[in-house]
Amino acid sequence: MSSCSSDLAPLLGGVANSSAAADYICNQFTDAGFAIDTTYLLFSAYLVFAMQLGFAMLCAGSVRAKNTMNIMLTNVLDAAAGGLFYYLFGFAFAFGGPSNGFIGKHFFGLKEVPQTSFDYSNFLYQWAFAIAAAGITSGSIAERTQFVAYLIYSSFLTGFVYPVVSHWFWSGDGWAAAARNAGESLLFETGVIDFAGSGVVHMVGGIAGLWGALIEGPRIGRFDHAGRSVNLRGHSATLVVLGTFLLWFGWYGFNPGSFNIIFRTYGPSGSIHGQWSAVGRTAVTTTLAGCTAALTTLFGKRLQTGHWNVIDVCNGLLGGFAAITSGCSVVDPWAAIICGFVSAWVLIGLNKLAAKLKFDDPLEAAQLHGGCGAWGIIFTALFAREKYVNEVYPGRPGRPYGLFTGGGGRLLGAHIVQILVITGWVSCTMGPLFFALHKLNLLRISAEDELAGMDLTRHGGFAYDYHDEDPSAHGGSPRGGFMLKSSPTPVKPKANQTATANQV
Amino acid sequence: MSSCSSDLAPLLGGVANSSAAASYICDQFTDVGFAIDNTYLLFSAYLVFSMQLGFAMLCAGSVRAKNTMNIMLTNVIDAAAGGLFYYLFGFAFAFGGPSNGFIGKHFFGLKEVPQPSFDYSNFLYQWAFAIAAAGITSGSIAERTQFVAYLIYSSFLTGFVYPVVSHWFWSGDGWAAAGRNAGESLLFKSGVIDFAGSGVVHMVGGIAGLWGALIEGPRIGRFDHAGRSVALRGHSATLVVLGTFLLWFGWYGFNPGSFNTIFKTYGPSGSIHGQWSAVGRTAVTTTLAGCTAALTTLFGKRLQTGHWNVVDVCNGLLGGFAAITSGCSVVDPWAALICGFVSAWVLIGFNKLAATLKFDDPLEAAQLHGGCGAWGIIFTALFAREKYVNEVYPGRQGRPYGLFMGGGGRLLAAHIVQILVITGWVSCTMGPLFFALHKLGLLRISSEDEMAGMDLTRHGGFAYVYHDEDPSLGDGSPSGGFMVKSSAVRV
Amino acid sequence: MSSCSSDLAPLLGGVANSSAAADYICNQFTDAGFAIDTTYLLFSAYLVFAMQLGFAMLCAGSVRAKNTMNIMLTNVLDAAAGGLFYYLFGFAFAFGGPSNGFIGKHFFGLKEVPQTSFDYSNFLYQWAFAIAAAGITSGSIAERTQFVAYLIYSSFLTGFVYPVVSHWFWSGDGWAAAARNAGESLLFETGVIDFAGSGVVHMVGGIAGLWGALIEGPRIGRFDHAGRSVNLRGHSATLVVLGTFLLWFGWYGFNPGSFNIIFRTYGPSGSIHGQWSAVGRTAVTTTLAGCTAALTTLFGKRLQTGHWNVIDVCNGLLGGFAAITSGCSVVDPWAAIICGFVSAWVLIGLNKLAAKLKFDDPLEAAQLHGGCGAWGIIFTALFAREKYVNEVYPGRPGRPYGLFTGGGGRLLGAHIVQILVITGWVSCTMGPLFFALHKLNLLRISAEDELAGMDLTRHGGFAYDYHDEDPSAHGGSPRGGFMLKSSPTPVKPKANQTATANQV
Repeated sequence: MSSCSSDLAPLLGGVANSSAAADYICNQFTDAGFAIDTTYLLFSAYLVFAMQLGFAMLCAGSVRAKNTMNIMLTNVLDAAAGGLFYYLFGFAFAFGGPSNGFIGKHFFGLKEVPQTSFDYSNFLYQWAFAIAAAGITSGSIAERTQFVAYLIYSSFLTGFVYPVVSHWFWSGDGWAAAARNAGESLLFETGVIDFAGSGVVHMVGGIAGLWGALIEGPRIGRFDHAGRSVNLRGHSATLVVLGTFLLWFGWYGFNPGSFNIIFRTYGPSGSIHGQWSAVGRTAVTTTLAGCTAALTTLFGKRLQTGHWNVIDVCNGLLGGFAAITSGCSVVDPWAAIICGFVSAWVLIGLNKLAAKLKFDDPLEAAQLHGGCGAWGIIFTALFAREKYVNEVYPGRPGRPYGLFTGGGGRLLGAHIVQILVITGWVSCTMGPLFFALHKLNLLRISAEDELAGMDLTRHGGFAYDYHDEDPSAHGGSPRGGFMLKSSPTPVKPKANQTATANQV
Repeated sequence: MSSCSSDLAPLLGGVANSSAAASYICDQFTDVGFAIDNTYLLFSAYLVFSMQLGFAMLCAGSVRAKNTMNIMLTNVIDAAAGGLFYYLFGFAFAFGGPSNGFIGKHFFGLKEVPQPSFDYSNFLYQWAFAIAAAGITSGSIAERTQFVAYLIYSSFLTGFVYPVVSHWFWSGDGWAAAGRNAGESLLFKSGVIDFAGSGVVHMVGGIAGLWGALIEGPRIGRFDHAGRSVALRGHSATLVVLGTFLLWFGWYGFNPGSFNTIFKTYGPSGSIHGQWSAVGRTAVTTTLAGCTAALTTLFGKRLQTGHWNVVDVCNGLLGGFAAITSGCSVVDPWAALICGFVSAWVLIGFNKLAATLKFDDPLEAAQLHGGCGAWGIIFTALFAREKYVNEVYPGRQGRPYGLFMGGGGRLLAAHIVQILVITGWVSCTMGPLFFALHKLGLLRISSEDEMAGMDLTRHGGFAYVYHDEDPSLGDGSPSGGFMVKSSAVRV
Repeated sequence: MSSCSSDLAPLLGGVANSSAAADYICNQFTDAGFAIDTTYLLFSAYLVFAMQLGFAMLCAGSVRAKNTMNIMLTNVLDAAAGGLFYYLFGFAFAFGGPSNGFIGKHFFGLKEVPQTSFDYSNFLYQWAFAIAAAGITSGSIAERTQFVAYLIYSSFLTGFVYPVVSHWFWSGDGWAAAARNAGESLLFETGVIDFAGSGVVHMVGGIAGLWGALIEGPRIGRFDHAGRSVNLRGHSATLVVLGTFLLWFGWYGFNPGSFNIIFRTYGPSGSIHGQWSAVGRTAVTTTLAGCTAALTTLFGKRLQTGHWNVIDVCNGLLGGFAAITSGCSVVDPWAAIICGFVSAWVLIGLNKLAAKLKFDDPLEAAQLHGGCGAWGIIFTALFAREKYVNEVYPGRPGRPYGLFTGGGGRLLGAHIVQILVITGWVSCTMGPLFFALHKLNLLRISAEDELAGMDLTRHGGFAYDYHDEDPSAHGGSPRGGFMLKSSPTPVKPKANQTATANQV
């Protein structure tokens, strides 16, 4: 918009004070732009925050009832502790420029904010992203991790590991960023196009979870004596579906919201070509990738298991979203269908592999976010379209784009580097942390706790209590009679029926 | 906004390059408009999408626990399959103009998008509408329909039946559209004012469900041997309330969002009269209709049954929303109260009728969306206000408006035509489809499956496992009688 | 924006028709402003409405299963009845100016709307606030109140008590409003800065609930024969977490949305300083206060009880939000951390006090919304920053601000008046109402109803029915035990126990 005044002033030649008039008009447009863009970014941030609610419900439904309180507490604390740490230093590590390529160094405790490039709304948006990464990991190590271990790794991940990665790929100073500050050279002349974070968010969370789950080992009973996989089903499919839909809802803030601003024209001003259209396209690619992955999973699993399983479909859907997250803004809708189709098979394959290797991840988080996230990074390097890349990452004419769309292999090279670097960085930081916790006996709960459920032993009781506890209500009768009845008439139990009443 | 330059240029006379200056400034305003309108439309689309979550929870809570996995899967697949089909051809059938009045023929696979009238955000918004229609129908035939039948009818409905109807009433080419392209004649010089789709969405979904439920027959146990109605209650009122509130939340995208744009002035530029105010009014009428319907249902049902029932109130609320959807943008807030009041009695009446006729619809979807939707269409024709009609559907001087507001009977006639045409079209397409599935033995599940619950037989297990399954805990003792088991084989 | 034309016209001097040109351009900006601000306000209103869903789930999860239908019905009716009453007269009482300082008198049934200062979107936003106040109160008196009593007090609260309070503090005519119409004197030259309603909404709802719960007395079984407190746990922690996250989500409409407009510049036009930045800052302070309160509660409760309890954390979180609501727009992010920290201890302290005094509030609503709300009002008077106060409440140079930030004690004086006045007004209106209902035997349900659960006796049956009712499905097999158990130790069924298992 800064060019507005210089463009407009000559056109107003003949006016007494043409440059002042041009300034005046252009400043009004700048204000309107701030208002629109902030509205857009803030509501996107609220949607991304809603994903935390989705995670909480998805995790709660996917674990057994006896560990529900535990997993929900971790989700609440991801958001709460993440808010404090990200305010104190996480945001500074990630975006505190001008800085070096490795880590940021300004904005601690939001000092110097607001400034031209970073307003409070940017902080809120990035915070919502940071807590998502921690949420992914808590799924991998669910049902068997000490709460103290959770507090430690979660703070470390949200406060340091994740911010550093986001600095590399998203900050203007980052060594591998596609939108690096003008004048600095790009990695392989292209930089990494990880638009909304298949790598930065999903792979980071997934690989951290992989190490945690690997070091802890599987839950008791997950593999039987003969080594066969036993499905430890979550306690509520309804919560899983609720969580999945909420994540879908929130993903519309995650992917299209990553543009941060919507008031920017691509073509000549006044035409329909602008960021608003790219934002809409991003929402469409996101939708189509998830939809395709869900349908592929539905039929793929049906062929394998013989039934139509909504839980599998939900996971497939989320895998498709995790994959498209990287390239959502730079690919065509038809390519998103390919992305979703492949990601469904990636998830199915990795789940088979995990069962074979006796790797236990209660939410399939490592497979889903790590595996599909990695596929998404590759996918972007294959299908990124020249026009979209230049619109979304402007100012570098002739930059490489997707291999299959004729843009050469450079982008693919950069993206393979991204996968390796993220894997290495997270493994080198979170791996030793989990290992140290393990050696200190702070990682895994005792077998007794695990069998009884953490809710009972650590969190003050179970999550559900449908039983009527008023002792007086029964006049001293034993606590038989569970309370949920809907039969219009009271059922008179017969002796021989009730004798087996509790055997299923 | 195109008139902006021609208006502004003479005012800037004296400037060296007045027309260039004017077009420069006006182009900036156009950009501002695109940014605002797309922001508005996209977030509205997200809200409408959240209705799918609402449907899923409402349906899940309204069926018995043993069929929960089944109904939730249909809701997820509505969205997922709907996304693909609507992308491939549904959107093209609906809005692919220029075309004829019956069906669209452009934009297959989003080709030629974006263009000035259709951007990606429009597609996303319409997709969210399309999946809502399929969601309504899946409620009517819940708990007794084969999953394969569901896949077939859902694809057909989202991909063809619904898009064609929306073309008729919402596309600029549609033969009955109130916002028809300039130069083409309107049905009864009025066209059908179905602003957000009481007819296009709710009646279509409801009538499709009516045929499905009619052909399948009631669930086992729904009517006893003496023919008396036995309520088969859903398994969780909490989920019903959750779903209802989510639908209410999403309806704010459904009705006010149907304006698509918010940056448009009605009065002289710079005054408070603009689409922004109409959008707010639409949100208010929507709210008031639902609130009135809920209260009417509360007291109406209390008088009949003697207790205060939250599930009934939720259904009444949704009935009020379904009714106001048609006229929300063209009626006054006080009229919305009338709309909601009547729709509550419409729903109560239809439910009584359904029980009398032994028609079983687990979610009351046919009565609610079909019946209240039809009432809403009539209501609009009675209470549409002249000023609002001309603001929302501009460019046609002297067009008819509501009968009770002095606008004559033409709008009512057009709306009766709409009801007949939608009923006819959906009956002629979905009726034979359901009948064919029925004859092929693909529609209804076996009675064994129905008794055991589809989750167990088709979907890999029940939805809930509150029971602790660690064998080591049980000490071999019978792990006392929890009812929801996930073992694939019955013990 | 009205000054736009007069600013721009001289700059366009030399143009044939400079004032017409300036008008034309400025009117376009006005239109853009209406479009942006209405979009912002409406979506904020939708978020605030989502809080009603949050309340419903929070309340449902916090009561016993046998009263779930009852409490959810009250939440649905808060919204529905509130919609009608607020449309008919509530909005008129609150904002119907020009009027006197006590109560408004225009806009009955939305007559005369839209006009320059009040559009339909303002009504919708204020309605969403009004129903929140009623929702708070219904939590306090849950599980033991007749439905008719609920209908009466809820209408009275939403239709009269709350609108009058909001008129005092938020309307331009209000005698204590900080943004009082130009030319009228402010209370203590400052007025009350209750930006989003710690007092107007939360204290009103909390104190109404206090009187209701006090007059009704505790639930049966809440205190045992020896007078010890017995925890009557809610039936589902999952619903509590779901509701809490939804409230958090909705609070982003509640606090930042209270600006109503976002397109307004503070500094020179064209700079980054504008209401958009203040909106973002408000979202950040809100987040940080809640996060800090959650963490403080986590560790504070852990020290007291020995376990990590997610329900307590959720309540702490909400307490932090209720406290920051008053000052969210005029304090710095670091101050929000103090606000949250103290509010956690306020809630813990008041809960201890309530247990001691045998005061029973199933949702801790009186303590949480009343207590933390009052703390928030004090907090604002201590930490409000001069710059922010003058930006958010412009046009009165030299107005007082926070005591600790050097603004003197006037604001604190005004805020103490606010606490006293709200307490007095709500006590004098709701107290007698509840007392009269009590005397007429319309307030509390019978002991039989309470023991059996209101869902069964008044609402047509229980909320849950996980049991399979098709008699034929069991082929004569026993319809064994309902499924939800929460007993800490496995119950070994004895014959005489199971004999009564199906009798409720």
